[in-house]
Amino acid sequence: MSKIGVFICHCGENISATVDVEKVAEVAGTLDGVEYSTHYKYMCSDPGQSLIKQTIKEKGLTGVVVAACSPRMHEPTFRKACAEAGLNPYLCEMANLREHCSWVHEKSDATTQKASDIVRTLVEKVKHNKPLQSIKVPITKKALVIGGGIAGIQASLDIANAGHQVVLVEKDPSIGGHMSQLSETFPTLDCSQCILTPRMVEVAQHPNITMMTYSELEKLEGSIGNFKATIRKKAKSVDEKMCTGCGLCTTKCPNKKIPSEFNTGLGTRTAIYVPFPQAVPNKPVIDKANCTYYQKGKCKICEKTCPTGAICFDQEDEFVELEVGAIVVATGFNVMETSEFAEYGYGKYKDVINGLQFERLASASGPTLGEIRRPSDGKIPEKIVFIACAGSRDPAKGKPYCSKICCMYTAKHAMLYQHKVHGGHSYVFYMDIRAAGKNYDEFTRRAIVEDEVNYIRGRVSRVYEENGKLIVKGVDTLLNAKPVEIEADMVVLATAGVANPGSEELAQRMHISYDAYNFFSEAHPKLKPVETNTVGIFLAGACQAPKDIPETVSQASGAAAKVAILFSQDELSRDPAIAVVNRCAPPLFSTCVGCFMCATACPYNAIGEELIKNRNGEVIKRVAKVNPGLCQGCGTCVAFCRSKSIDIDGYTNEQMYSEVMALLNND
Amino acid sequence: MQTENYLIRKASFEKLFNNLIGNGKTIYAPKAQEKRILFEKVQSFGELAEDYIVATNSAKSVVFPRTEKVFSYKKTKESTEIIDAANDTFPEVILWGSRPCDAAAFIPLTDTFNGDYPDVIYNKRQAKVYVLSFSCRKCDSYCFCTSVNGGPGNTAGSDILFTKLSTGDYLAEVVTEKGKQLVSDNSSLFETKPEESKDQNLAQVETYFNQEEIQAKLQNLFENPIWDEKSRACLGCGSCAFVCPVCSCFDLQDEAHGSKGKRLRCWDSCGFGLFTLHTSGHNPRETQGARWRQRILHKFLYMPNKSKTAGCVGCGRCSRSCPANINILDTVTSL
Amino acid sequence: MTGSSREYNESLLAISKAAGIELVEITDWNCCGATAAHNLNKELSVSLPARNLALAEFDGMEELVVPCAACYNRLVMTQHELNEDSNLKARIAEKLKMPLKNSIKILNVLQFLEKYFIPRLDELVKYPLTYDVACYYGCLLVRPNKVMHVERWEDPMAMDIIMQKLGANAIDWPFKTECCGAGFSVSKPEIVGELSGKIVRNAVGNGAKAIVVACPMCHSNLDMRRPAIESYLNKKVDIPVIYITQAIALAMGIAPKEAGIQRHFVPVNLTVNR
Amino acid sequence: MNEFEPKIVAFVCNWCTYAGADLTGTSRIKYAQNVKIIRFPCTGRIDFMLLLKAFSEGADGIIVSGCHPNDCHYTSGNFHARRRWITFRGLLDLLGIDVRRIQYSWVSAAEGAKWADIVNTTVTNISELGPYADYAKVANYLEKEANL
Amino acid sequence: MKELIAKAAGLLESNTVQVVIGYGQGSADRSRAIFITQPSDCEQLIFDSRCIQNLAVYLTKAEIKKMGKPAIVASIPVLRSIVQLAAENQLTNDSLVVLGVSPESQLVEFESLAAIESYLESHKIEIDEKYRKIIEDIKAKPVAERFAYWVKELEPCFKCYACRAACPLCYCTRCTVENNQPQWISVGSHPLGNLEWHIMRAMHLAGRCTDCEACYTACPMSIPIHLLTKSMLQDVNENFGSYGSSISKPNSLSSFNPDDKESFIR
Repeated sequence: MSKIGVFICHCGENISATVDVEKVAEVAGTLDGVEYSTHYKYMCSDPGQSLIKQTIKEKGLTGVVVAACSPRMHEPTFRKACAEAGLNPYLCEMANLREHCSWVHEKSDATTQKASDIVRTLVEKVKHNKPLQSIKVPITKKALVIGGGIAGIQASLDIANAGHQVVLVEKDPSIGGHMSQLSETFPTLDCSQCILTPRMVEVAQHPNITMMTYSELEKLEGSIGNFKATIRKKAKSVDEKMCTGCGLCTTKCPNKKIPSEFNTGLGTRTAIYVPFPQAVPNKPVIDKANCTYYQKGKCKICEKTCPTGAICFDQEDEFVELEVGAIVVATGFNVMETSEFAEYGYGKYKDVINGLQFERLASASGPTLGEIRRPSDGKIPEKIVFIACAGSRDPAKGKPYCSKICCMYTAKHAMLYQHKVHGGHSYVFYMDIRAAGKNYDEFTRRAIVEDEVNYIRGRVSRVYEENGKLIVKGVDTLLNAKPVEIEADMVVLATAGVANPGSEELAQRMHISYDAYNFFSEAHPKLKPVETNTVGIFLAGACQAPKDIPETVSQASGAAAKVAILFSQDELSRDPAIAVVNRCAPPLFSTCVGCFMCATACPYNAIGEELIKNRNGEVIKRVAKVNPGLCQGCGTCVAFCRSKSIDIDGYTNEQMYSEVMALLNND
Repeated sequence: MQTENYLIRKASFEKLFNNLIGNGKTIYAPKAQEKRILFEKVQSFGELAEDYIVATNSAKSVVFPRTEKVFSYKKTKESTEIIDAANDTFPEVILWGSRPCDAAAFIPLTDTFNGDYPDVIYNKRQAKVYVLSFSCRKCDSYCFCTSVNGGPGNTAGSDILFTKLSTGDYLAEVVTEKGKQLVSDNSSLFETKPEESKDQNLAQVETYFNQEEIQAKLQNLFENPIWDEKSRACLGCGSCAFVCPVCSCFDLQDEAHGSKGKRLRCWDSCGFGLFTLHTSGHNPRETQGARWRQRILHKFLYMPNKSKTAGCVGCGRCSRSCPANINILDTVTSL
Repeated sequence: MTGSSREYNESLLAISKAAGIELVEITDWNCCGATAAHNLNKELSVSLPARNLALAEFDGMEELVVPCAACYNRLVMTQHELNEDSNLKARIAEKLKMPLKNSIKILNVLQFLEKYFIPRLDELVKYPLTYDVACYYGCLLVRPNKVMHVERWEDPMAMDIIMQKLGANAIDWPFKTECCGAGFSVSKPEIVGELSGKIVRNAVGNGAKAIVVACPMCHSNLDMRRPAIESYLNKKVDIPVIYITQAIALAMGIAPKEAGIQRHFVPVNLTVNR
Repeated sequence: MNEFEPKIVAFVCNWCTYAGADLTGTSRIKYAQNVKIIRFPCTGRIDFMLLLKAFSEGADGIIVSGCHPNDCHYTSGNFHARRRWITFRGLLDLLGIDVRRIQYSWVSAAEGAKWADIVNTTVTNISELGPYADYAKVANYLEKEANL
Repeated sequence: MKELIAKAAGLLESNTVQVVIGYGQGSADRSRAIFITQPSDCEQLIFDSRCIQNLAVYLTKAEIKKMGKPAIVASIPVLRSIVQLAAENQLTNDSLVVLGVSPESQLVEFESLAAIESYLESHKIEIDEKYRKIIEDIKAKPVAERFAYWVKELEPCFKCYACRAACPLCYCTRCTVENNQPQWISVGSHPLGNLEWHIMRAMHLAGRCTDCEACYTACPMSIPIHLLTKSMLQDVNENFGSYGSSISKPNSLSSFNPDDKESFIR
């Protein structure tokens, strides 16, 4: 038999002005199961709260209804108060007499009647409340960071510096990502590598960071606090421990004509290679596809030259299982290839390149040692055209979004060109100049005013070769839309930033959602920009959408902070209002029949299966099972369950049902 | 009492019907509808079904409605008020057009409701029911009343039994005081008894078995594979029990509405898996076979042992209604 | 097709006849209202082609071959818009007072040739062409791409493939879909001179001996407007402009006259090696 | 009883409509007393049987309201709910259960005014339709007509 | 028929299956589901116009499961039910052998449940014109009349649950009606109880019903409850573009499309 206490709050005048609180208290007192009923001026005040605590103790209440403001306002307050009085906090409910009654109605008997109805309804609900324990999930205080670009590096360092273990997984032989390919960075024009490489080294040396390069996420199971990740370490064919990174092998390798990924095909590398001089780790890997030995079965020159005998051709992919508590996804982005632009020559013309390639040309460590030279004949271009929005904001190219960084780097490119090629002429075709950001607009202005870059507002319809020149046909929409033609020596396309190939599969592997362009989706566009819809997995950098470096770094630190917050507790305590699949006496064990429609409906993949076995360990039933770590408590599954086998604590079928009953039977 | 025989003209039935309605009686009779013939409340003589073997449903609901309010209650903090439903407001009911099997069914049914202690509601209803049966001129392969001590012209359970004669007029056999009273209320319609006897005007119902022999056989057939075999196709629905004129199992259910509510007596069936399910999860009648056995044993062994009459009147309704074509005759004869 | 570009019509009929394909003209067809209508009156610009579609369906045709690129463009656009907007479709059908299934398959010349000639070219081609040609597609056959669905719409290949099969060498050049200025050919001929001029210059520059087209607009601009072109380039250019259908006719050995070769402003003196 | 005051039950989700109704309060927008709110975590949680229960227990009208599409706190609960409502509505309509008596709506946490408007218009509509006598007749069968 | 008998016998001989679920001669010239365990008994198998009971219902019945791995004689409606059961994880490829019977009464064999699904591509559910008409006519009535019509139609229902028992998709071990905490459905077979039961039944079949009409055929009172599920099938199909789920796709009611269209939400 329930003993419920009803505490009606005047909220100063806010409630009592239109609701006859004495009357409501009196009516509540007559309700079956109500042990005690009273009203007070400010229930949320200290005396108010102690009144509740005291009554709980004296009357030995089994449930409490506080009729005051919205539960969204004070539910925590009063639940805490109950807990302090030794009553399970989840046996306390609030009746919303203020927002839903006194504030929205005039003073009248009907208003008071409604107030009593609301109270009665909550009393009936509380009768069916069960004591709940907030869910405790132990946390493995080790983070997995996927992607070793600036985002991954920043996140790793921040988490590591917060004193937690980090495993940084990078698919390439070296960390550094796209930033390591960049020449200077806007808006300050400081050298990218100069600011990045120290961070890379720091990562390598940090005691809390384990680096796994040339590795990829193979499989992900579990949930927040307790993920189990399987990492594939691709065979490097070089024993990391023995290799000293002397580099002798790379100098001796006979295959020297392999286009270098790092130099975006503008330079070459050997089959056994280190992607770039400042690579971390600075140890080579063998690119099997281009290695004479792997292809033809003989060569092994590297093996002969290696002083420490670190080369081991028979090395195989290795799988490592990791227990981690949180994951930061920082897999970055990519840029469209020039070959995707028929109108600009389908990549036929050597001297039509994309922004990233230009970065390599402009980079002191690049194939031309920083001199701007045409890939075709190495001549220094006297006239250069930059085309912004190559692909971006172009539905026809399937990229209706703005890539955000192009306006800025194009201005930077033009500037660098003007700085490096004196008397050179540069042109930028653009739609709009989007230079929102600290010192950004000033930067583009500088390009236009000081460095005399010619900005032409208009699109380019075609680029074609005519007697050794690249004719750029476009329009200048500001000069009453006259067609313009520029005979250029070189054309740079600011091709759209796109999601990395394979990011779709990766997202599915991690059960995080992704948008139409395969960029990963944040949990909430405004309020949860670094979370994913899978709790415990966070986003950093351009894998979520194209971003510039400062934005990437701050998001990375944001993600790191989220991880640190999570790791600041030993166990995760979550609202116990989650779904549960029922249990009943054998031979039934549960009324669940395992149709798993709940599982298909669940937005969080929180419903898995459980095999019920008999004594001999034979499976006798297959039923749904809710993963409390993943369930967010929406209850969609509950409404789906035909046999009413799954229910949600805090909003159980019995509670909702009796609310409806109570609300309408008021005599 | 001594049976009194009269003759009643075909034409007089409408008159009789209207008189009865006139005296404020509720008439319950097989009513023809497009796809079925059902015992229902009828308002006018025209609604009566002409040509039927038996109605799809049984007539038992005139004394044992499928859902009966036993009492209603109202809870307050202090007390609980109970309003008993067993009052005298039950209507006087004429059961018109029942068959001898329907009528015969009231005998075991009344026994059941007057076992250890009499059921007030049932008896109050029963006291106000007049059974006017019509003997059978037709039967089908489902009928087996003659195997269970019944027959197409059997008067047991009826207040009056009408039998159509070759002349088209009817022999009226008045069996009970209730019947007698109806006759005297409408004496003008009842003439002196005809010469012709009813026997040649009855259906030829084949006798498939002898009820007593079956009863004897069943004594030691509790453990027998036949129950599983014969019930394998059984879907576990309750149609057999619900169309049966004798089945009387019910379930008490409370319907609560906040602090108010009522207790209902609802038909139940031993064919349902839940019928014997214990809270512990254990079910003494785990399989459909065990349930089918219960049905047969109850009707052909337990009931006759207890109260002399079998729990089956051979109307064949259960077999006709079974969605899986399980046939009680088929089971019993194959014992 | 009966006026300024008769030869297109003649050559098409000629090769179809030779290939044993019967082309039926839609009874009582009307102007598709190209250019003018859709700038002025949307409803009209749809009803005009819609009528032709309805007529063709009425004649029980399954496929509609549309040699004129402008007509083709209008018809396809119309079919698209009608399928997009059922209300519009209903209204138009109402206007036309005839049933409008709008399901007929519309083929432009290239699609027609692809379907009915390419498979049989080996047997049909008697005198392979040997010279370099520039295939010029213009705009109407390929744009807007969301409706036309031409793959590589910035650099289409359909005509090139046909020409290769005829033995010619279709040069790879960037002007395949550049604007010839058709829109201005009446209002601002000088622009035509410039725009078409560049096309011709680039074709010649890339060593083409002939320009192959599949659109009367393109043809009239590159051929008929040659004086304007020459004055823009201020030099004489004698590269001929032929219809793809004529090219096929020549390769099939059909008498040049039957294919209307003689009707061009720029004389066509293409040696066919017999 | 002087004039008809419809009984209306509102089934709302916690994150959008309930909060929206809170906002109506904090903005002191007045609306009719007839509507009483029952709070669910999400519209996806709302069992169609509860709507029927509301009618059988004497509700004359029902409001079901949650987050706008794409705003669901649980990303897709309201999408599932929408499919359920579409199907359920079709069935009720066939059965002659008056679908005009169920008002569905999307009310966000920011739409306090909209909530008031939904309530008031629903109250007006239901008042015009009158008490849901047909359903009450069925629901109270045992009290009123039962004898056989 | 010969084929079917031979095949069935073969399956039993090779002990590939332990029981064959099929149709046999029943009483009163009706057919009856039979459960054959001896190859020799396969001669009893029949298939004709009387064989309309949906045998798929037996696949989930404990008593039948106990008999071992079944082979089942499956006409089109039964095949549909089997696919739906598979979609709901009640059947797997190795839990049964399906002896398909084509509309031309020819034996059709399948190597997998997926194969059945693709076979059904060419035998799609189609709501009979006759029924479409009836449903339209009902919907055409004024709302009050419609309600009265159904209350009247459902009146004879005495809750024997034959509709549930005969439905292959009503395989729950505890039906919602048997759940009394809370009491979702009024137990009594009075107008409200009946209405609630049939609404719930229809809703629970939304997106799942395969239109086999077993419920209607089983109803001893011949109540046209199949109209409810048929109309629901139409709605589901019109609104969500399919009659329900398949082994590969999730059920129409447990999935969604952000652009689902409706006209009634404010």
